[in-house]
Amino acid sequence: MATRTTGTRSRRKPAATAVGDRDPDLLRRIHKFMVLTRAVEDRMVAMYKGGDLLGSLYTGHWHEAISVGAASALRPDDYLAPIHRDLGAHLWRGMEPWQVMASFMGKATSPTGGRDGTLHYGRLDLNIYNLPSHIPANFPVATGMAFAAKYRGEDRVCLAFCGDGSTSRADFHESLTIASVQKLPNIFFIENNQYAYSTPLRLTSASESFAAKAAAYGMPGVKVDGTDALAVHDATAEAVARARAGEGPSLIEGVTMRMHGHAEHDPADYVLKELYEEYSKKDPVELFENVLIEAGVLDVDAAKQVREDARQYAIAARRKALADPMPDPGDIEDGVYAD
Amino acid sequence: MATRTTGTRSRRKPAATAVGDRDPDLLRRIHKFMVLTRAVEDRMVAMYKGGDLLGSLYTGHWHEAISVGAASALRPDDYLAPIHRDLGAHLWRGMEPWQVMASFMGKATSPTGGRDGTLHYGRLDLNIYNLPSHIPANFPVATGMAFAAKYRGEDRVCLAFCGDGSTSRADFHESLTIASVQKLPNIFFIENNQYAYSTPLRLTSASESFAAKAAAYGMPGVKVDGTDALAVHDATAEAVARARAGEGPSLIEGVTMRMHGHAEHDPADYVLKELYEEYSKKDPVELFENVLIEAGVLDVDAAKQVREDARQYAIAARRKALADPMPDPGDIEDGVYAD
Amino acid sequence: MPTDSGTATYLEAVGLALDAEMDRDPDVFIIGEDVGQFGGAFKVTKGFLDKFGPRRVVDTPIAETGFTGLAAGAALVGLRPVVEFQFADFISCAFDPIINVLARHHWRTGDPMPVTMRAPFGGRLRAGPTHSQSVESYFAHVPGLKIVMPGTPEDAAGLLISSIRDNNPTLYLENKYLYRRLKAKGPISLDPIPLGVAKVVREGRDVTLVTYSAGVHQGLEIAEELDKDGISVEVVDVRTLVPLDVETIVNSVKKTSRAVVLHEAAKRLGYGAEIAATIQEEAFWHLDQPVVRIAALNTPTPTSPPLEDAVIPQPAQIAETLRKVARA
Amino acid sequence: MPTDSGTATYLEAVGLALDAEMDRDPDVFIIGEDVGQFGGAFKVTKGFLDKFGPRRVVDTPIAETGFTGLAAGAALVGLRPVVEFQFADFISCAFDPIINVLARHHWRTGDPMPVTMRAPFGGRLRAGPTHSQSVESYFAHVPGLKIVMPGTPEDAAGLLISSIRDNNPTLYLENKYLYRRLKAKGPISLDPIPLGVAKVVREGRDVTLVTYSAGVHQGLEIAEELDKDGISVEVVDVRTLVPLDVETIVNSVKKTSRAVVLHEAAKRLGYGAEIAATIQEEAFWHLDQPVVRIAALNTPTPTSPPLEDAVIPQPAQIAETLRKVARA
Ligand SMILES: Cc1ncc(C[n+]2csc(CCOP(=O)(O)OP(=O)(O)O)c2C)c(N)n1
Ligand SMILES: Cc1ncc(C[n+]2csc(CCOP(=O)(O)OP(=O)(O)O)c2C)c(N)n1
Ligand SMILES: [Mg+2]
Ligand SMILES: [Mg+2]
Repeated sequence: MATRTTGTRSRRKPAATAVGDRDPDLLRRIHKFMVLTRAVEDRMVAMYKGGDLLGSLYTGHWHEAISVGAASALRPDDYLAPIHRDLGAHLWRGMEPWQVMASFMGKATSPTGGRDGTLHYGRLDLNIYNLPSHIPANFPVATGMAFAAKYRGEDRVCLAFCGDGSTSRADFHESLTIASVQKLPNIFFIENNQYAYSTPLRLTSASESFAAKAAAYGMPGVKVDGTDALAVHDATAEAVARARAGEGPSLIEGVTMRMHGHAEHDPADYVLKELYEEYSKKDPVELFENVLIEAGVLDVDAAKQVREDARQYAIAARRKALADPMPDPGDIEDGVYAD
Repeated sequence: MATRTTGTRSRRKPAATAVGDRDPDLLRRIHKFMVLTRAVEDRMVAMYKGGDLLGSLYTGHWHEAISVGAASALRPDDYLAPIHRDLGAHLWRGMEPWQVMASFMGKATSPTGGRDGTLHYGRLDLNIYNLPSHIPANFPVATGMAFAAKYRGEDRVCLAFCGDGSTSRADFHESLTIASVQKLPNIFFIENNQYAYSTPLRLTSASESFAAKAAAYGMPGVKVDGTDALAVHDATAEAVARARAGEGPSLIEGVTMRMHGHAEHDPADYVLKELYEEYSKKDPVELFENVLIEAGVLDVDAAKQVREDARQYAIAARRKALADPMPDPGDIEDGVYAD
Repeated sequence: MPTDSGTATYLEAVGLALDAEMDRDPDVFIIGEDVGQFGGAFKVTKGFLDKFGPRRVVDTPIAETGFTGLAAGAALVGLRPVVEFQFADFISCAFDPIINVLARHHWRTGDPMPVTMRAPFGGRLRAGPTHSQSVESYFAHVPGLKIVMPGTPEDAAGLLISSIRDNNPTLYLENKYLYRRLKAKGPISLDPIPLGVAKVVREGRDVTLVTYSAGVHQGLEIAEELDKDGISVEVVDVRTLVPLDVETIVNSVKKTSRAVVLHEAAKRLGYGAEIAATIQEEAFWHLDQPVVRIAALNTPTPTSPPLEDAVIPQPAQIAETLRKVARA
Repeated sequence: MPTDSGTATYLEAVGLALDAEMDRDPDVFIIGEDVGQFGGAFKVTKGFLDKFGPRRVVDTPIAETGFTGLAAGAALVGLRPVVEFQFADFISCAFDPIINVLARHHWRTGDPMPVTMRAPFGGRLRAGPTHSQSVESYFAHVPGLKIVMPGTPEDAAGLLISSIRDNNPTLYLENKYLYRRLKAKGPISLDPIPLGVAKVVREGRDVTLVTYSAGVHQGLEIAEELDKDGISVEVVDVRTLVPLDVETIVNSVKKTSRAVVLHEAAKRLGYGAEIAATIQEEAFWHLDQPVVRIAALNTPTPTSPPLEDAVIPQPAQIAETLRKVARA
């Protein structure tokens, strides 16, 4: 059980303890989606370099433990409001890699049919909100989804992500204020990856931690190691249970590192070398794979196979997305208004 | 010395201890302006009832210890960004009561010449910002004034007020975030008067206190008895010293009660009777007067005289404001743009 | 609760319509500052809390960005929020979610976004530059929003009902000067009035006055007066700015050959610019005169009566302009 | 730091002007997201941190409301802030302080408010609905703001200098599609170019094209092309939308008797509406044709190339319209 403090939890435990008596299928599924996320994003980086994409590419390297770990603590009918580092959460929910690639290519088969693009994808049929650029615009929307669940007496919850930099905005503050006084079933997850574009943490916030901001809203705030999928999963599961029980929202901070540039066009030479060094030893996908192997939940060959399957899946996705048509402009004025 | 905790300080001390070795002239001046503030507002309530004013009237009954107590901790060259409960701070700075009355009457002699009205007055020559309606729009502006002081290497500070309800807005959060990372010489003072229009505290914020919100910004937060002028003055003076020394911003919460309606048209029947009862025994003007009398800083006759002088001053102010002309519309298009 | 007196005010008509929709559809709720026990700053929701309870009558912190975004999220998953802004001036604090979240969402995704935003706007109450704004021009450029500006109690009811039932974000602007000054001519009908349909509220021959909101009763009064001088004014109430019923406007102008556009908002890029530009595009060869815009001066709205009266169009000025255009 | 190559790009011209003003006036500082070490998302302030230090090149948290309000406060007490919005789209988050704090302050109080807000705007970069907006129409209605939209590197420099020296809040919109595509014809002059003065950038007889920003080079190219067919297009670059140089526009239209207005923003209540309404008001009797507006469709800006090209005015369409109006 996670304790509701703001101290950093989850010093790495021996694998067996960490894994405990969890469902090995769930663990393998989390692993599989983390691996798939990495494979798809690696493939997309190659596509970016090769000129397959329209504009820039935003990736979530080293965010996989957060995006998959947190999403895996939800039910499929729970609402999800992800950001640009959360491919893993999308995939976990059922978004297809080729749809995401199609979004970065402006293809007719992207979730918006090429109207929006890049990271602006989502699917309400999977209970995933499709965010606009403005960060974190998904937070107020997430309070609304949670409000609707409560309004209807459903026990659904809503998980929303934002970055460290996004915590300084109106949307963050006003959402957490409303969610806390209304006791809405929200989980607000801050992906602290040390930078907001080029802006380091010290220019973003003077608070002791991002989790500490929870005090301003009278909600629990916990800080977890964002490279540790199990720590993320557990903290989220606890917040989900709290929300489902009608006890209101929680704030979680997951600490990781943005291992690529803000987007792929950004060489990110403003990043401290030491941070790259420190985090190059903390690849969340590798770490989790090792935990599972050590705990005997996964064997080395199976792990290899998972990687190879993911690679092939990503290759096939690219092939499909490339072959997909560009949209037809004929109906571009349709749908500005709903019927 | 105030301690930087978020607990409520200043249980009432015996008068002599409370007064200590402070300058008796300063104490009498604070008293005088608290009394004047009350006298002017009482007069304006009568004017409202008598139909002298254009629209509604916003008063600061029971905010006098805050508005005067805090303003009295500043130098005249420090910046002030008050709100609609802070007549006392304006008067302390040199705003004339008739100017304020003229504002509520739309007279040519109001600080805006009748262009703006009611509570929207200010005078930059007195280093007082004239706020628009949007709350708390004065907060970002206050960070800018503090920024300018720091930019120029001056040791001026900026004191800004807002209400409990205003803490939920963008302007509050974004200002405190910026001021804290930039270490700006700001003092942010929350006048917690238990209500935001009809909205009680529990629907405004779930945090343990308003002072507790300081944790989100890594700045000191203190909660003081907002009916105790000395407690307010001391807490402000401490924050001012900190700001002047380049140590950055502070948050202060002063707890009081809005003893009138949101504005005079509001009967405020939504207010809990017990709160009125509790606070009717805590009139900040009376309390402070008693402290000074008990401490021998003021004698009873002098206190009476202060009240009578204030009453006469308010009467004269009304007379002047009434006699003042309405503005001439001839130049209304001038000044939309500065030269 | 509002009950229909047979002579409901504009304000009561809004309340009656909202009450009826909340009765009819359990997914409709109202959210805003002080809308609960207090019944809203202007008392539109008086009694609603007792009748519908805090689940459906939601007092919020002062957080316009937050609660507008909340409405968007709730709408996306099937509720039909009605948002009350205390004054239209404060909608500036929700500009971002309105244009970037609410307005564009359906076009981007195909998901409906049935949010109604109610806001009391306008001047003549001596409320000054930040309590008197006409906000329609901030939003009319943005694709995906509908903008509704009723000019009578009857339209206030019927158009609010349509706005709430509409699957798009709708900005419904209530002229607060009319709230207690305008009365219905009989019991309020709770039938929806379709959005996007203008109404010729007075037939005339000599000049078309295209207007909305408070301009409608002003225009009608002035038209009566001018009638005595033999000037026949046709008054078109556009009722919804977006979608705009260009056909009704243009047909009227084709008939009268002269057009004046009237609104209380400032002239520069007021909605009158769109209407005037459209009329000359669509009916150029029928025009005997340029289309004239009557609007507020390009200044903020002053507080002091002599100043405010100098800024906002006054009856004499409107009459004079109509006379000039009709006779030129 | 920017150095003048003699063929400075539009982007470099902005940087040169800003650098010069910061050299000249110690009260000028730049504040925005990532403007420091990173040099800004588009690199306008590259090298500025090293040259001017963190006191005058201020990286801020992502807090558009906060830092715009900060600029207002700093300006009130004598500084001259230049605010960079990372994309013009994000200015929506500062809409409230811009219209309620910055724009109205001088009129209310007489205190100057010298804030310059720079924002890269516009489409054609396949950046989609929330990274391609033309934002001028959100603001042009608001009294007290100036709006500057340069269409050439030369104007970008001279108008930025005037904006910074102006005692009013100025919205200075940089067309990001032009940033690296448009080059100056010689060394950049750092003389201020007055706000409120339009420029006839090409003389012509048959039709006046009134435009701004990217419309200027588009218009000039198309005018050359039409010249070959014997159609003589006069191109008027309004340069500043507010104040608008009505006289230059009207004089041109009086000469050509035909007017087309072109902008990249959506048509409904785009600034073309104001220009068209004004032309027909001021030059009605000289017009041989209605004023025609060429603008984006009333949809958000799509990402995908075939979609974006269908929404934003294309050269062929512009040429076709000019041809039609000139020959009608
Ligand atoms: C309101 C707003 N301002 C600016 C931007 C531009 N922008 C996009 S992402 C970003 C940095 C976000 O940093 P953070 O929240 O830490 O997320 P990260 O990208 O690091 O995951 C910025 C400034 C934006 N999208 N929205
Ligand atoms: C952005 C904004 N929204 C709404 C309002 C309307 N309004 C004016 S004062 C007020 C209540 C303010 O409460 P609080 O901050 O506690 O100050 P108090 O009046 O109690 O001193 C409200 C809702 C406003 N001025 N600005
Ligand atoms: Mg980050
Ligand atoms: Mg209060």
